[in-house]
Amino acid sequence: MATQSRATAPGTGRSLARSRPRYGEFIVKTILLIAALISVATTVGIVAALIEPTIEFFSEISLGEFFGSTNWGPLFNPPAFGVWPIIVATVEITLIAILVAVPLGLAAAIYLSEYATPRVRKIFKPVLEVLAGVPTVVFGFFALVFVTPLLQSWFPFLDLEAKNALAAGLLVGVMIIPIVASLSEDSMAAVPNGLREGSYALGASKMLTSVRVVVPAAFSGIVAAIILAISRAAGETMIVAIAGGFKAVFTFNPTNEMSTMAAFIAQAGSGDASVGSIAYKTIFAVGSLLFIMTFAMNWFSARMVQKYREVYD
Amino acid sequence: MTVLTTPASAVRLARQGRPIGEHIFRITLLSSLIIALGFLAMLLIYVVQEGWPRLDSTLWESMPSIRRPETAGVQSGIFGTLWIIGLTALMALPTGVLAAVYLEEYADKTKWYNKLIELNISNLAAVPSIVYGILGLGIIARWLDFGFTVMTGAITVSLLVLPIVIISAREAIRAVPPSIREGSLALGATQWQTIYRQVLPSAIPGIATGSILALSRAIGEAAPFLMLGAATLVRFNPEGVWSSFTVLPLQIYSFISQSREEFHILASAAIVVLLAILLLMNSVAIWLRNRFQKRW
Amino acid sequence: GGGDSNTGGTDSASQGTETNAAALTGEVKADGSSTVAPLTQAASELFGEEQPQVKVPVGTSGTGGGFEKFCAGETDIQNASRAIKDEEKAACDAKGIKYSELTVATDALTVVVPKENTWATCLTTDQLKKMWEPAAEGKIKTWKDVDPKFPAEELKLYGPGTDSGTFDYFTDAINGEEGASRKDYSPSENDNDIVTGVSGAKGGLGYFGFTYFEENADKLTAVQIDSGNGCVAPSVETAQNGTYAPLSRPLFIYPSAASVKRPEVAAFLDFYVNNIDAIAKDAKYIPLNAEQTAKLKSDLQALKSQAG
Amino acid sequence: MPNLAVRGTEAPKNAEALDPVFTVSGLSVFYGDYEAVRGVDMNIGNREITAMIGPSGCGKSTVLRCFNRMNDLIPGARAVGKIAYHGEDLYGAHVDPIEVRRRIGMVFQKPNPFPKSIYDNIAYGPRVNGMKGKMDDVVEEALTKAALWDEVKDKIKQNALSLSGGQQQRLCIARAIAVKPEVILMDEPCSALDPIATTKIEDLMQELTREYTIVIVTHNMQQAARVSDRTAFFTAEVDEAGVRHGRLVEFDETSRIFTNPSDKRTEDYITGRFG
Amino acid sequence: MPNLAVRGTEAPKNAEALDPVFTVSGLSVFYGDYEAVRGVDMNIGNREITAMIGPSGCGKSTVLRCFNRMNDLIPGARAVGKIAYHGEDLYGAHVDPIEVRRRIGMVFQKPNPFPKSIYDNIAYGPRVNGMKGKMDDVVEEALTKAALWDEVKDKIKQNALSLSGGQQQRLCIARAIAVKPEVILMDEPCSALDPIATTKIEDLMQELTREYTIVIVTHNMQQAARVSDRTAFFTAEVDEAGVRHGRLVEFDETSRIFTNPSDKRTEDYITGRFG
Ligand SMILES: Nc1ncnc2c1ncn2[C@@H]1O[C@H](COP(=O)(O)OP(=O)(O)OP(=O)(O)O)[C@@H](O)[C@H]1O
Ligand SMILES: Nc1ncnc2c1ncn2[C@@H]1O[C@H](COP(=O)(O)OP(=O)(O)OP(=O)(O)O)[C@@H](O)[C@H]1O
Ligand SMILES: [Mg+2]
Ligand SMILES: [Mg+2]
Repeated sequence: MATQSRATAPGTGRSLARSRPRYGEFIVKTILLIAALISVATTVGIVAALIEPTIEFFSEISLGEFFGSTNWGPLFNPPAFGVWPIIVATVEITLIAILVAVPLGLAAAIYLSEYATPRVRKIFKPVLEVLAGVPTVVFGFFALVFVTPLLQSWFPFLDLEAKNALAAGLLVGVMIIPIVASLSEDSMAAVPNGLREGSYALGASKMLTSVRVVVPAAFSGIVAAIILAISRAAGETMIVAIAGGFKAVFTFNPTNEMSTMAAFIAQAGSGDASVGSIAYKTIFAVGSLLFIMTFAMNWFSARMVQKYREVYD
Repeated sequence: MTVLTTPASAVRLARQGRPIGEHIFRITLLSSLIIALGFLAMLLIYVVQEGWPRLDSTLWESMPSIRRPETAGVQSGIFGTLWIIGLTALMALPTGVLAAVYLEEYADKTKWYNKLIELNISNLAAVPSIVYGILGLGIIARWLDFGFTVMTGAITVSLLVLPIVIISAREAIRAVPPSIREGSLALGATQWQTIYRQVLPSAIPGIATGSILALSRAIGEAAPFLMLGAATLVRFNPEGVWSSFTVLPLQIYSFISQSREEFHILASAAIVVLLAILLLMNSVAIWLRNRFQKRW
Repeated sequence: GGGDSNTGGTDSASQGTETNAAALTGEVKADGSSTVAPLTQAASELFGEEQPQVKVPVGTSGTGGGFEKFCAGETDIQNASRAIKDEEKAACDAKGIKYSELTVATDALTVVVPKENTWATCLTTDQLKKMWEPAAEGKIKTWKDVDPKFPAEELKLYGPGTDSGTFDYFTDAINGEEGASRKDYSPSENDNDIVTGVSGAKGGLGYFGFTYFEENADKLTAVQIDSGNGCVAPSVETAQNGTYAPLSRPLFIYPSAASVKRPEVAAFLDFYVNNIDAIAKDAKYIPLNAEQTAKLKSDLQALKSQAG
Repeated sequence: MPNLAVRGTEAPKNAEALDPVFTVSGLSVFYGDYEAVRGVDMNIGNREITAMIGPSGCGKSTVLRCFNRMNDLIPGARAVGKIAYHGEDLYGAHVDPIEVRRRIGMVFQKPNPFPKSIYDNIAYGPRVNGMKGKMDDVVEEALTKAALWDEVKDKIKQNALSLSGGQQQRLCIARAIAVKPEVILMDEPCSALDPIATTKIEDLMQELTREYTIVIVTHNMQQAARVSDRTAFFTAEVDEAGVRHGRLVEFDETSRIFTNPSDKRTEDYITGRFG
Repeated sequence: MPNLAVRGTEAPKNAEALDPVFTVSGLSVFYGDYEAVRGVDMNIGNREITAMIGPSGCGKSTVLRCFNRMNDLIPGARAVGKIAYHGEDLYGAHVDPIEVRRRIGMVFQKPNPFPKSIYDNIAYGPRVNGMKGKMDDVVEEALTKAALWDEVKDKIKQNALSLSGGQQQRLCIARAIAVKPEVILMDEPCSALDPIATTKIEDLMQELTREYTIVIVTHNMQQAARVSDRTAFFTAEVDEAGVRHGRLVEFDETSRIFTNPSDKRTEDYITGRFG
């Protein structure tokens, strides 16, 4: 066997060594890494912006009072800091939104992925994406001046207030339909055709194939889509601020006016509370809570999706 | 060919009372899609109908006015929105695409810090926009001392849409077949040459779609500006990145809050303008997508 | 990076009247209460016809948020629907921001009920307190609970958001303590929501600025207020002469002394003060009476001379 | 010199195919306007293994997929001519394609188990077809027939994707058997498998032919020679307009095709001078 | 009876491979902890065609990709042992893999033209390597050598994806030639092609071997027999621990391998009794 001879090997006359230096690759990689790190800096920035007033807030208001009471009114006199009413409102509006968006979005996704011809899909998908881009103030405005009056006249027995969680939740749901539909459709489209063919070849109908093979196989992607949609719903501000209202009373009745966490931040943040006051710090405490909630939910879903991936691959 | 009578398999191939569930299912799916799009249609019809009396050139030729809503326009809002979108495109799109390239092409996915970056990005995509408003106010406007300017607004919105850009650009890059990369590398191209000259051009349609989705989001955001306290009544167009400004969604929000009916008509008309900008951008995306897909 | 002023002429500012001799440039930043904003906005619009090169962006960060920026030196004029608070004074002092308080208009908080309401044409301040005080929460549910003479119609209360100066003023005047209020009413940043809410519920009641009432006089009735001297309806006159008590209140702007040195700010303020009557009308507020106008002018002069 | 071992020489079961399961006559298949396969006539004998061979793109898969109407699922695909199944027109108006597919099973090139447990994979077919009876028995029987039971009986609830490629392919065969079809179509069932797994599948096919009619597409001539009773050789021909169409060149007993083909093209192909 | 036409019998160019381009000794390749290929020794002769055959998964591609360090791109892949290129250690510390790949070209199983014009496809390699000179000439020369020039000279600016599969594969060969490599590696270059295109590529290989050293992986024994000078037969063996490793079973002149293999496994494989 040939031992390593000199670079000037017979037959080639040229070494395989680098013929010209390539610092460029290193510089490029560094620039790319910096671009990726901006996202980390964003998180750091968010935490930095939230942390100080939040700590100050909790040095004045105990965690026990914050989480142990259902009386919310940081801007009242005497102030009250039981955060549950706005958590309940957030959860309830999110729930309504999910009830609207998941069935409709998933059904639309199944239709687009399994039933629609390529031409139909090519038309409908971008249109659905337009829905995702409609400004949220527009949805809020629409909920307030169109949907609520409509609901009031169709269902007078509901006794719907002028601002209410129902209409707000409904429109938040409409806003997140495209998120559910588009991402679910992507993951269903990624299900290998072999699985579908396998199912058809066993005499399964299209419905059974969709429901029992395609949807379960795309499950992790669908869950990810739904979780992202939930986060968007929970953090949605303008729709709930315009159509859901700011009344923070502890209630589960969606025909009532309710204030979500995001709506509270928007209200108090643009209000007359004086900076440095406890009321002002409440904004940051609620902001931190909202941030932690979405972060936790997402982290949890990332884990779950990973677990399902393992099962399915 | 003689048609033989069936032997053993006496059961014929005819439908054996298949349930109509099949049809109901299909119709349910289709109606779901139509309901979702029906909302969009209803919304469009409503705002166009409401805003119709004000859909004339004064709408974009004049400035907002608290005194005469019936002849006021939203020019400063249109320009403010265009400034924000332009700067966001300049900042968020390159950064997002570069970050996506890093994550897809360079990052060793087994390393903890790369996993952290990935998890962090998917988390950021879910963070409420109002929280970005807090970030913009506390860090960019105050700490970096950028004030309440176009720059502050654009940076805030850029950070808000950055995860969307990164996630969709990654998808697009991943969709470029590995054979293209191998082909290029096998010719002695460096990794960056391969990315710059083969991967990115092939990924343009996907990147364009994601970018437009991100900018659509940026166009419609009002919540962060609300937190930033951007001025609602601005009777001049921004002259630069350090100028005061307002954006259309914020103007719409303030119009809705007024009691005079004229303001509501004005709000509807402004919404039509906003949606028109949105649709224009989406059609550009579709055009880009189709054009580049045809070529490649 | 704010808009530094550059001047056309240095002489313009100090002469009070109609100084359109030289074209000024620069930016006059106003922020603060959304209640007062229409006044400054109207001023900005009218001023723009005279000095088109001077930009006057008007923000609506709220009185509190506005003071934060004002006391950090980020804005030139603060719109306030209440007087500056002690902690805000401290913040301004810390930064060396000097200012003065100018009363630019009057607002009459108007209590409204829907047209269908035939029983509540006049309410006493005690009755209002009974409805609105913190103790009423969960207890006073119908009009009958307020006064046995009233029908048992469900009481639906609407009012401005808890973070607004209007809320602070009303609670102070009626319940005796700023911010003290029952929580189970529907708060809104948007007076229009109150109009919708009250006009849509037979037992509805709400309060907001007089302007909004005038614009919606076809849907709502303004309740007369009896604070011990008989029923008084809200109107321009009763607000100006102070008989509409205790619900008429002043609206303020706080110009910064340092900013007044800049000619464009001085010119804007001069314009504001000299045209205050037209501005208040345009913004649909109750204009100052002659005496108040005179005080406004002298207050501005005092600020200018203090600024030097 | 290598010699192809031919099963046909040993045991040609039905020399004349007296009992055809499928009678194909004048079959042409179109994808949109493109005629992928033109004018095929062939009979598939009962309980025989019929192999379809030929170069890539000659339409083997296309023809095979007509037998259980899988082509219906491809937008634009259309079959012209006649395929009779036990004398009944497979494309007749009253025929339910779902019923056809239940009766005529299919195994694909790449093993495609569902991402479910082994048990659920087998039970899926019977369930969607509304079969009653003890599912456990059905599963055991199908796995036993597919010669997989012994290897998996202890991990029946485990995910099917954890099986090896060869096991997965046998699972797919078991899955097809579980709905009690009459025919099994196989489209290159071994091309993704290693030699050991391939041998097992081939043995299994021999075994299954006692009960089932099997049609197999293969690229591997050795395989066709080893397992099939009859072989159909397809190729692609360019017509006057320069368009390529798949044609059936020769269809005969496997022993004849591999030892004494009557067409020059067949001979060229199997001797490796071509393709 | 079919007879495999063997090129080796006609013209064994260098009976002893006196002039090795690659000297491989004790090469093992790992993917993470898994040893995919174990202990390979072989020499690749200059201006010869060396074929690598063997059942699926036996490591043919893995070994081939070591020759131009394409395996570097797979995370966790690692080569142990020695590959010398003209005596120089290919995995030496000073060696630039990018330079290696420029000098040792590769053609893949599926034609993978870039989605650009034919011209740009060819010009890409010279451009990224900073070659100067008249690009038009380079393009024409490469296409001529790849026997494609006449077919495409009128549509040189057209998108390469509009070419047929066989033309695309020749384009990929032309693209590889354009950077003036010394060796061309081909991993199943014809498996996606129809017989006519395959014949053209095979003719082209014969042609190119005047100037280039070619290593080809193929599934198709007939192809190996037809085109190569030397053949390496790989197979997968299960070790004591039950893990499969690829091994080189036999490496010899093609004529010898196909007529008189010294190993039983080789004989079984080429006679179709196996795989
Ligand atoms: N869905 C389709 N749409 C259009 N053309 C198709 C489609 N599927 C196959 N074809 C074309 O029909 C012809 C026959 O294809 P088919 O898949 O039947 O070949 P095959 O003999 O199975 O080839 P292989 O051995 O490569 O699997 C080919 O020219 C192919 O390009
Ligand atoms: N990227 C990889 N990571 C881990 N294992 C791999 C990887 N690539 C190949 N292998 C394994 O290495 C072994 C050899 O693979 P290789 O692709 O070299 O086989 P091959 O002989 O080319 O097969 P084929 O004929 O199917 O192309 C196989 O067991 C395969 O599963
Ligand atoms: Mg096929
Ligand atoms: Mg391989």
